[in-house]
Amino acid sequence: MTASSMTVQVKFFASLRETLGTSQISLTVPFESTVDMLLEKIQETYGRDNPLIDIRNVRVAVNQQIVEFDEAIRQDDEIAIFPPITGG
Amino acid sequence: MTASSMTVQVKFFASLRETLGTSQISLTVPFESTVDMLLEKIQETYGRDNPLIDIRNVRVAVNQQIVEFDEAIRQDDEIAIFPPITGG
Amino acid sequence: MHSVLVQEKDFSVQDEWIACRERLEGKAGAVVSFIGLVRERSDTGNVSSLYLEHYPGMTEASIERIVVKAQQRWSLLDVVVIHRIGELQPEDQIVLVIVASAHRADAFAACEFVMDLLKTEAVFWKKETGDEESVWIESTLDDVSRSREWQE
Amino acid sequence: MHSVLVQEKDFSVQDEWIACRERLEGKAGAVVSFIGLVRERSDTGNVSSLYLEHYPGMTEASIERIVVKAQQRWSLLDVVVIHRIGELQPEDQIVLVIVASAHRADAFAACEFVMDLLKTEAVFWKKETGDEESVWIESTLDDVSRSREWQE
Repeated sequence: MTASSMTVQVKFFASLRETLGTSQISLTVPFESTVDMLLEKIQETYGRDNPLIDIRNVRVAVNQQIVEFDEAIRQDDEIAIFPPITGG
Repeated sequence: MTASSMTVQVKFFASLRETLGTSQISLTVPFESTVDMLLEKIQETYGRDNPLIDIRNVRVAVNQQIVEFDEAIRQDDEIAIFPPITGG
Repeated sequence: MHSVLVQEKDFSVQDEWIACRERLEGKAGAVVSFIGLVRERSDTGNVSSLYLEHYPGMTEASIERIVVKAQQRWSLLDVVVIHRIGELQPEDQIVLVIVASAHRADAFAACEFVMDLLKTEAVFWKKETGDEESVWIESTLDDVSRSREWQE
Repeated sequence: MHSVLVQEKDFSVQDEWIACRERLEGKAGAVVSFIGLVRERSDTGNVSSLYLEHYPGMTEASIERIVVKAQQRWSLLDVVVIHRIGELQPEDQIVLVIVASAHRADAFAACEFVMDLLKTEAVFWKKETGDEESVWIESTLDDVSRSREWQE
């Protein structure tokens, strides 16, 4: 981690958690990254062809609020990536 | 009770029961009486001016089925007279 | 499958739910219950007690008819109705309706239907005792119109 | 007044009803409850188990939002929601919703509203295990349309 990057914790849920085989990872991304850039990084890490990481099929929450993909990410944000919810 | 008359049991409920001070009476009425004739007899017995025995405000059940006032009454019928039901 | 009881004694929601659940055998996804309670204030003022009178036999039959109508209209697995009679105080339980179905839409609609018809078609007479006097009460216009809506 | 719980352990309808009734203090005339159960057959076949995953914190907040919407829309005295998570078997209780109100129309509408929105807006993911395989399931179109109807 350099002065121009930050480490964020990313949680995965449901089918995404199963496919990736983990419920939480640490990722180092540049300062002033957006959700888009974070998803790009995850796709690079886990294989761009994995259909479950298709960004059209995932929802992203920052600090437990669903956000658009152009949302900026800050140090210490709680980031979660998951498939569409199915309800109770 | 003569050969041309019959004795029927009449039940009263709710406000009618309270006003008449009884929940059940025996009445002797002619054979082939109708509900109308029975109500007439009850009005004679308890006072024609008693508003609670106003036939417009009572419902009559014969054998636990609500009937019109021209319904015939037979020996051993279970007759009940009551104000409109208020539900549960 | 259904059961109808008219009784003076209180009912236990838990006992009824346990008995109902045993009859469902994994087919039900939705159970909607209604519990009616005596309110300490009615539209006319404070309520110190409520007296419910019934006509043994005819009252049970009038409730059975309502339940059968519900079963003909919706796909139901079980319907339980327990209605109390006699002298009741504020906060007392008056009525319990449990409707079980595979899906919740049927269970909600049928439970509301049974309650709306109980309010107008079940053979009961109610006397409310307030601070001073006792009054035999009548069906409210709201109850009558809610019940009619199901017939349209 | 309301409470929202998300938990692995089963709930007791009786315990929740007793606790709710104590909070009502004679003001409620109507209590509508919904109990959701795991069905042994779903639209896709036999169900041997159902797994519910949640996002601690966010799930509770999503349910709170639904309950607050109901309280803004209807006159309610108490709302209780208990939703289970983890591994469940057929016949298990999944969800309990209790809504208390002065009058039954509010209690019925609000309880159905809460259930309809729980089905689409509550943060849960469900995996159904059948005779052979496990599948993550999606919201049904019926659930989505029921939920939308409340917004019209």
